[in-house]
Amino acid sequence: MTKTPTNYARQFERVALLLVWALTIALFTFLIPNNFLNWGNFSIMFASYAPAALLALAIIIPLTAGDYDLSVGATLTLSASTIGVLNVWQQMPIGWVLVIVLLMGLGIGLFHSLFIIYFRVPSLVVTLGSTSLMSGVVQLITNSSTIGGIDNSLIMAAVGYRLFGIPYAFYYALAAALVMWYIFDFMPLGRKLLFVGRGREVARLNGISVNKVRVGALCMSAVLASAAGILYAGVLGSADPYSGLNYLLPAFAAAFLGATTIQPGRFNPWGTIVAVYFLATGITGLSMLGIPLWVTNVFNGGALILAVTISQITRGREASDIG
Amino acid sequence: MTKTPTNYARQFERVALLLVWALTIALFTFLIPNNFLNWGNFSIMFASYAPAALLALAIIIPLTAGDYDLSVGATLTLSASTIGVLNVWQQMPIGWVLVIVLLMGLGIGLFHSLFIIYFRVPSLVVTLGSTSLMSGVVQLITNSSTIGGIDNSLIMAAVGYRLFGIPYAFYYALAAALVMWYIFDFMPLGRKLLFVGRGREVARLNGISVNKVRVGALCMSAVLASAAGILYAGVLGSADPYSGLNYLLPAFAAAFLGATTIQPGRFNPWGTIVAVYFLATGITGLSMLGIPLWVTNVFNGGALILAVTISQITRGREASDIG
Amino acid sequence: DEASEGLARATANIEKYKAKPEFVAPGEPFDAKACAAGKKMLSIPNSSGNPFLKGIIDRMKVAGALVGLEVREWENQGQPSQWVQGVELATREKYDIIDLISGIDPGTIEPQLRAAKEAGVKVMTSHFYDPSFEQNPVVSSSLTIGFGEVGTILADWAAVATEGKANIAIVVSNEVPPTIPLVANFKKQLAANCPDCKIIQEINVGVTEWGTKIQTAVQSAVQANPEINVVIPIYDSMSQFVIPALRLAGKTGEVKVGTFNGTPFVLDYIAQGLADMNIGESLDWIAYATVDGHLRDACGLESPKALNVPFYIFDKTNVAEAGTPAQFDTGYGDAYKAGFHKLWGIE
Amino acid sequence: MVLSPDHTVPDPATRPGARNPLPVLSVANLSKSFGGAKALHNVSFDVMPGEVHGLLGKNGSGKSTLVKILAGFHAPDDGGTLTFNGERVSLPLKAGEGRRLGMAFVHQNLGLVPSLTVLENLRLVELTRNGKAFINWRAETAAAQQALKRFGLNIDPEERVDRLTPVQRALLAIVRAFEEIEAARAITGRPGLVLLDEPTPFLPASGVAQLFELVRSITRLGSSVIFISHDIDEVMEITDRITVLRDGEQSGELARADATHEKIVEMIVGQSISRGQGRKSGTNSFPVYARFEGLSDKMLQPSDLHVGKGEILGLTGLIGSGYEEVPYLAFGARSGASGRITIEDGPTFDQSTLTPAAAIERGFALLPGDRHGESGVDSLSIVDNMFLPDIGRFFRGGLMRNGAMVREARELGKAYEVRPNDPALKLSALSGGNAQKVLIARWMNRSPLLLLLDEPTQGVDVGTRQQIFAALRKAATEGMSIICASSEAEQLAEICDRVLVFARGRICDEITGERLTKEGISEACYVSAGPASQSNPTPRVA
Ligand SMILES: Nc1ncnc2c1ncn2[C@@H]1O[C@H](COP(=O)(O)OP(=O)(O)OP(=O)(O)O)[C@@H](O)[C@H]1O
Ligand SMILES: Nc1ncnc2c1ncn2[C@@H]1O[C@H](COP(=O)(O)OP(=O)(O)OP(=O)(O)O)[C@@H](O)[C@H]1O
Ligand SMILES: [Mg+2]
Ligand SMILES: [Mg+2]
Repeated sequence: MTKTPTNYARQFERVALLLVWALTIALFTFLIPNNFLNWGNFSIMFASYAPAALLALAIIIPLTAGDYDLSVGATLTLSASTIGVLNVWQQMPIGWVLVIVLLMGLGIGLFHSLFIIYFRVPSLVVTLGSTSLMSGVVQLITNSSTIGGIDNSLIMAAVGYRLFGIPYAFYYALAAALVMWYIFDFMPLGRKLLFVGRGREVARLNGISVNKVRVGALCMSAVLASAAGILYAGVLGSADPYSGLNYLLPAFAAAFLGATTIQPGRFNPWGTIVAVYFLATGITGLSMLGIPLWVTNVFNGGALILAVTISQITRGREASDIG
Repeated sequence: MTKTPTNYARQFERVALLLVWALTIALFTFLIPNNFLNWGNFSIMFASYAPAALLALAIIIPLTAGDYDLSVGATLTLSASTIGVLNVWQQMPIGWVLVIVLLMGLGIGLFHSLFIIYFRVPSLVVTLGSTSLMSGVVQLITNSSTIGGIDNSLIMAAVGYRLFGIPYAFYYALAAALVMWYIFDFMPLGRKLLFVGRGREVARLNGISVNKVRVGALCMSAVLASAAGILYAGVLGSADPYSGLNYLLPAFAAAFLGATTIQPGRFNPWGTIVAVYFLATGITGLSMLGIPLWVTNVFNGGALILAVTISQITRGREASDIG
Repeated sequence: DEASEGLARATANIEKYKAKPEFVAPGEPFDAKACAAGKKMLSIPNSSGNPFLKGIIDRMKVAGALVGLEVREWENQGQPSQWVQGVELATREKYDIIDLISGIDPGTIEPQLRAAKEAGVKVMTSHFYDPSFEQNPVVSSSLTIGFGEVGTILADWAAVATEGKANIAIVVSNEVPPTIPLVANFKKQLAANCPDCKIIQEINVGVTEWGTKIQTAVQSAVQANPEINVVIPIYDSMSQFVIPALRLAGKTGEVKVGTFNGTPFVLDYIAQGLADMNIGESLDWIAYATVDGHLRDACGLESPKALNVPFYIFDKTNVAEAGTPAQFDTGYGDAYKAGFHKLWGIE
Repeated sequence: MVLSPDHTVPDPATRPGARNPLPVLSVANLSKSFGGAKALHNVSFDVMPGEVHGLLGKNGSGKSTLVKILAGFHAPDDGGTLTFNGERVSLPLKAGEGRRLGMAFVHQNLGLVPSLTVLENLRLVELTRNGKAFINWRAETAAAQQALKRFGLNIDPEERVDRLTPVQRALLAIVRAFEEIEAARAITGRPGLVLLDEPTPFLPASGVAQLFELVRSITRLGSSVIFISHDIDEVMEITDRITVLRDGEQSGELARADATHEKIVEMIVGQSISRGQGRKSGTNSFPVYARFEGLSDKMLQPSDLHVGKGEILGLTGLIGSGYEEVPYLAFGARSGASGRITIEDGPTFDQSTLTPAAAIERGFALLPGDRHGESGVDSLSIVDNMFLPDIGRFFRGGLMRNGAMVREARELGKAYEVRPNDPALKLSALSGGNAQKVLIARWMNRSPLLLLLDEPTQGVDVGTRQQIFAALRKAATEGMSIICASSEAEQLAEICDRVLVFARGRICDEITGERLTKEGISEACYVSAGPASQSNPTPRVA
C-alpha cells in the first residue's frame, strides 16, 4: 500500500486549473485595477455563462458513458426557439411550454438512442445528422427569425432574482453540477456510467444493463441541453435560430479542460464548471481590456491545448483515458 | 468456400448509395423536366463542391489511422485567408503564395502531431484547440474582412478552364481521390494506415512505425485541407474569414456516409466522393425546385442517418467499425 | 404607357442617389463640448468581427474625442451572453449611454437593458431600426436608417438596369430584422415602377449559413430559371458567394448584380466588372451622426429620429472614386465634417 | 419436475455431506447459434451442490459461450431450460440475473476494466447495485482492503488495474468472484455456483494451488464450482465430475474416479493421442545464433542468455519472475529496457536501438501472448492479418497484388488448418484457437531466423497444439532458432531442447537432458520460489 512519489504531482494536478484561474484573476485585477475584481462583474459573468455551463455538463454524461453527443448545440437552439414559438407566437402559458420543451428533449434523447443503440450507428454519425435535422426544423418553425418578448416570469426566474448578487441562472447550473456530482460519485448509477464507458463488454458481463445506461445517458444529455436552451431563452429574453451551434465547440473544450482538474482523467461536473468559468474569466478580462477579438480565440484554443498537455506531462505522457 | 447468402446483401450495399443517387437524379429530372438533367447544371455542381470534396477526403486519412481532425475547416479558412493577404494585400506572386500555403498546411500537421503523438493529447482536444487558435490568427491577419481580387490565374485554374464542360476544380478533387485510392488500396501504406487505425499495438509489433504513419496522416490531412482552401479561394475568387468552419460538419457527414458505399465499413475515397456529390445533387435539386433552404438541412441530416442505418441493417446491426 | 412612366420615375430616383451627398443639419446647433463633458458611451457592436461596425466605432472614438465624449467599444464575438456582459458593465460603471449599434435587437437582451435604464443609463440604438419599426420601450432614442429606402433604390435600379424587364433572384436573411422593411419596400417599389418586372425566386439564407448555401442556391436558381437577369444580394457581403455562382454558371455580366452596404471588396467587384451597383454609406459620416444624435438625447435636446446619412450609389462610372483597392470612407466627399463642426460649435 | 419457488429447499450448507437430490444448476437442451454456426447444440448437464464440475473441450467447442449464456451475455436459442436450485429460470437470463440467483464468474478475459481502480473493479457489483441511494466510499474501501488482505493480495485499492501485473489481475478477478459468492450465499441462504473460465493460464503453480484451496473451501460450504481448463492434470486434480463438449455437442460425462488422462483426451479430441514424451535432447549441441547480455527492464534483472541455431529454448518460471519479458525485449517491443545483443558473428549492438521494425528486418518474429490487443486486429480480414509484416512483398510493379495475397492466404490457411478457411472473413469470425493459427502462420510463413513466442498455445486445444508443436519442431530442424516463454511445464518439456527457469527477475536454473520433464520443470520453479514462499504464502504477488 505504498504511496508512490508521483502522488504529489497528482495531488497538484487536481488543483492546477484552479490555481491558474486564480492567477488569471490576479493578473486581470492588476491590469484593470478598479473594475475587474468586483462582485458585480463576476456575478454577471456567472449568470451569463450559465447556459454554456449547463451545455458542457450535458455533454459529459454521454462522454462518460462512451458516446459523443454533438447535437447539444442544436438541441439548445431548438428548445429556445420552441419556447419562442409556443410562448410568444402561440401564446401558450410558459409553464406548459417548459414542460413541452423538456419532453421534447427526452424525445430527442430517445431518437438518438434508437439509432445509436438499436441500430448500432456510431453516436458521432447520429448526432451529427440530428444536428442538421434540428437546424432545419428550427428554421422551419421560426421562419428563420429571432423571436423576442418571451414571458417575463422566465426572464425573472433566470436573471431577475438574485442571491448574493448573482442571478438565479448561475444557481441552476450549480444545482445541476451538484446533482451530477452526487450521481457520478455517490450513486451506483455513476459507477455504471463509468463502467459502461470504459469497458462495455465487462459491464455487460457483470450484469449492468449497458443499453439502459446508454439510453439514460443520451436522454439525460438531451434533456439537460433542453434545459440549457430554457436558461438561454431566460437569460436573453429571446430566441434566435442560429447562435446555439456556436456553443458546441466551446462546450466540448470545457468538458475536456474540465477533465484535467478536480478528478483528473475523468469527466467530472465540478471540473467542467471550473473550466467554463476559467475560460469565461479570460474572455471577460480580455474584453474589458479592449483587446482585439482574435486574442480571445487564441486564449480559448491555447488554454485548452496547454492545460491538457500539462496534465499529460504530469501523468508521464501515458495514453489518455478521455476522448 | 461456400459463400453465405448474406454476401448478396453485401454486394448490394456496395452500390446502394450509387443507386439512391441515380434515383434522386431520376426524381429531380421528373420534377424539373427541362433544366435539371443537363450537363451544364451538373458540371457547375461538380466544380462548386470540389473544395468540400477535398475537405472530406482530407478528413478520412486521419480517421482511417484512428485520429480525428476537427481542424480541417479552420485550416481551409486560414489557407484561403493567407492567399488573400499575401496575394492581394502584399502583392506576392500567386505561385509563391501557393507554395507557402501548402507549407503552412504541413506546419499545421506537424503542430498537431507534436501534441497528439509526442504528448499523447487526444486528437479531438488538439484539433478542437487549434481550430480556435487558427480562427484567431485568421481574424488577426485579415482584420476580419473579406479579401477580394485574388489573382485571376488561380480563378482560371479553378473554374476558368474546362474539360468536357466541367471546370478544372472538379478534376483536382478527382485526382486527389484517385491518388488516395491508389494509396489506400494498392500500396502497403494504405494497409499500414488501416492497421494503425484498427490496432495500434498490433501494427507496432509488426514493424509498422505507428508514430510515423500517424504523423504522416495528420500532415497529409492538413496539407489536403490547405489545398481545399486554395481551391476554395479559386472557386470564390475571394477569401472570407468565417465560412470555412461551416464546412466541418458536412465534411464529417460525407466521410461517414461515404463509408457505407463502395467499400462499406471503411472510410474510402470513392465512397466519400460519391457521398459529397450525392448530397450536392439533393441540395441542388431542392434549390432548383425553389424549396425553402431549411429542407436541405433536413435532407443532409436525414440522408446521413438513414444511409448509415440501412448499412447497419444490411450487416445485421453488428457493431460498426467506423466512428 | 404605364411601364415607361414607371421607368422614368425610377430613373429620376436613381439619379438622386448618384449625385454627391449633401450635408443637411439634423437639428439646431448646440454646445457639444459642454454637453459631452464627463460623459461616457459604451458602443456594443453586433460582433467585433464585423469590419463595417468596427470602422464606425473607431471613427466614433475620434469624433467623440473632438468634443470630449469618451467612446468605448465592447469587444464581442457576436454572442448574446457577451452583449449581456457589456450592458452590465455599462450599468455598473455608470456609463451615460449604451449604444447598440447595427444589429443587436434590444429585445434580445431586454432584461439587462431594463436594469440599465433603471440605473440611469440611456439605451440608444443606431443604424438598426427602420423608421417604420416600433422602438423597444427600454430604448431612449433611435437613430434609424432607411432600410425601406434602400429597398426602393434596389428596385428602381433593377428596373433601370434592365429597361423595365427585370427577372429577379433576391437573396435575403430573414432573421436579421432590417430585412423585413427592405424587402417589403423593394416589392412595393417594383410593383409601382416596373409592372413587367418579376421576382422569380426569393432565397432566404441565415447569416451563419451564407458560406455553405448561397452559392449553390444562386447557381441552381439561374440554372432552373434561365430568364433571371438580375440578382440582388441585399447585403453586399453575400456577393462573395453570388459572384462565383454566376461565374460558374457562365452568367457573369449577363446577369446584373446590385447590392447594399458599400463594403470595399464589393466595390472592387464593380471595378472588375463582376458586379454592377452597390449602395454605400460613409462610415465616418455615420460616426459623426451617431455621436451627434446620441449627445443630443443625453443632454435632453430633441434627438433626430434618423441618422440622416445619405445613400450613395457606386457603379462602374464612379467606382474609381472609392479608390483602388476601394476604401470604406472614400468617395463620399467630406461636406459633413465641416457641417458637424459648425453645429457643435468647435470650428 | 418443476418445483414452485416457495417450495422449501433444504439448505445443503446446514446438512453437509447429506445426499441432496436437487442439483444447484441444471441445464437441459441448451443451444446457441451465431448466424448459421451452432456454437452449442442440445447441451444438458447438472451440477450438484458441493461439486466441482469440469467443463472441457477443444477450442471453439462452446465452453465460454455456455458461461456467457449463464451470465446473461448471450441469449440462447429457444428450447433450452435452466433450473437453478430447483427454481425454473426463464431464458434468456436478464443481465445480472445470474448473479442474483447466486452465480459468480471469472470470465476467460477476466472481466476487469483496465482504466479503473482496483477498488472499483473489486466492488463492481456492490457499487452498481440498483436501488442504492448512496455509496459509502469509506466502507467500500474498507471492504476491499479486507477482501484483498483475506486473500493475501498486497495491492493498493486506489491503484489502476492496468498498472497491475497479469497475475495480480487474475487473482483480483478470482477474489472478486469468491467475494460475490460469499455475499450471495449470505443473502439467498442457498448454495451458489462459481464459474471459472480458464482461470489458471495466468497463475503460477502456487497460485493454482491457492485457487484450488479456495475452491475446496467454497465447496465445503455447499456451493459448487464449474471449472474450465485445457490443462487436463489440473482438471483431474480438482474436479469431481467432468462434462466434455465437442463442436458444441456433449461428447460425454465422466466421474473423476472413472477418468484417465487418455480417456479425457480421447473424449475431447475424438481420437486418442499419445502423450508427448519430451524431446530426446541433451546430447545435441547447437552453434550459438543469438547472444543476449545484461538484458533487463523493470521486471528483469540483467541476465545473460543465448539461443543456438536450430534450438528451441524454453523460458519459464513463476509469472512475474521476468521470463515473459524476454521475447519482448529481444524484439525491441518494450521501451525502458537495456542490454546488448550479438547475432552469430555479427557486431554487438545495444538492445535500446532495436525496434520491432529493425527486429523484423533482422529476421526476428514475435508472437505476443495478448491475441486481441497485440497480435491480431479483429475487425480486419484474415488475409490482411496474415500478411501484415509482409505487405511490401505483394507490392509489385506499383500495385498491391491483392489477388495473389488472397490465394496465398488460402494456401496457408489450408496448411495450418484454419477453419473456416476463407481469407476474406474478419479475424473476429474465427474462434480463438483458429485465430491463433492464423497468427502463427503469419510468422512461420516468413521463415524467421529467430522466432520469439509468448504462450504460443494459450487457449489452443490439444489437437491444434500438437500441430503447432510439430510445425515448430520441423522449423527448428531446418535451422530456425526459437525462444518460447510459457508457464506450461508440460508444453516446454515436450518441445524444448533447453529450459531456463527464472525467479525474481533472474535466471536461477538451466534444465537440460534427463531433467527436462514436466515434473523436473515444475520442481525447478518451486525450488526457485522456495524460501520466500515459506514465509509468505503469496510471495509473487508484489
Ligand atoms: N462473428 C462470427 N461470425 C461468424 N462465425 C463466427 C463468429 N465467431 C465465431 N464464429 C465461428 O464459430 C465457431 C466457433 O468459434 P469460438 O470462438 O466459439 O471458438 P472457441 O471455442 O472459443 O475456440 P477457441 O478455443 O479457438 O477460442 C468458429 O468456427 C467460428 O468460425
Ligand atoms: N459473439 C460471437 N459471435 C459469433 N460467434 C461466436 C461468438 N462468441 C463465440 N462464438 C462462437 O461460438 C463458439 C463457441 O465459443 P466459446 O468461446 O464458447 O468456445 P470455448 O469452448 O470457450 O473455447 P476456448 O477453449 O477457446 O475458450 C465458437 O465457435 C465461437 O466462434
Ligand atoms: Mg473459452
Ligand atoms: Mg474461445
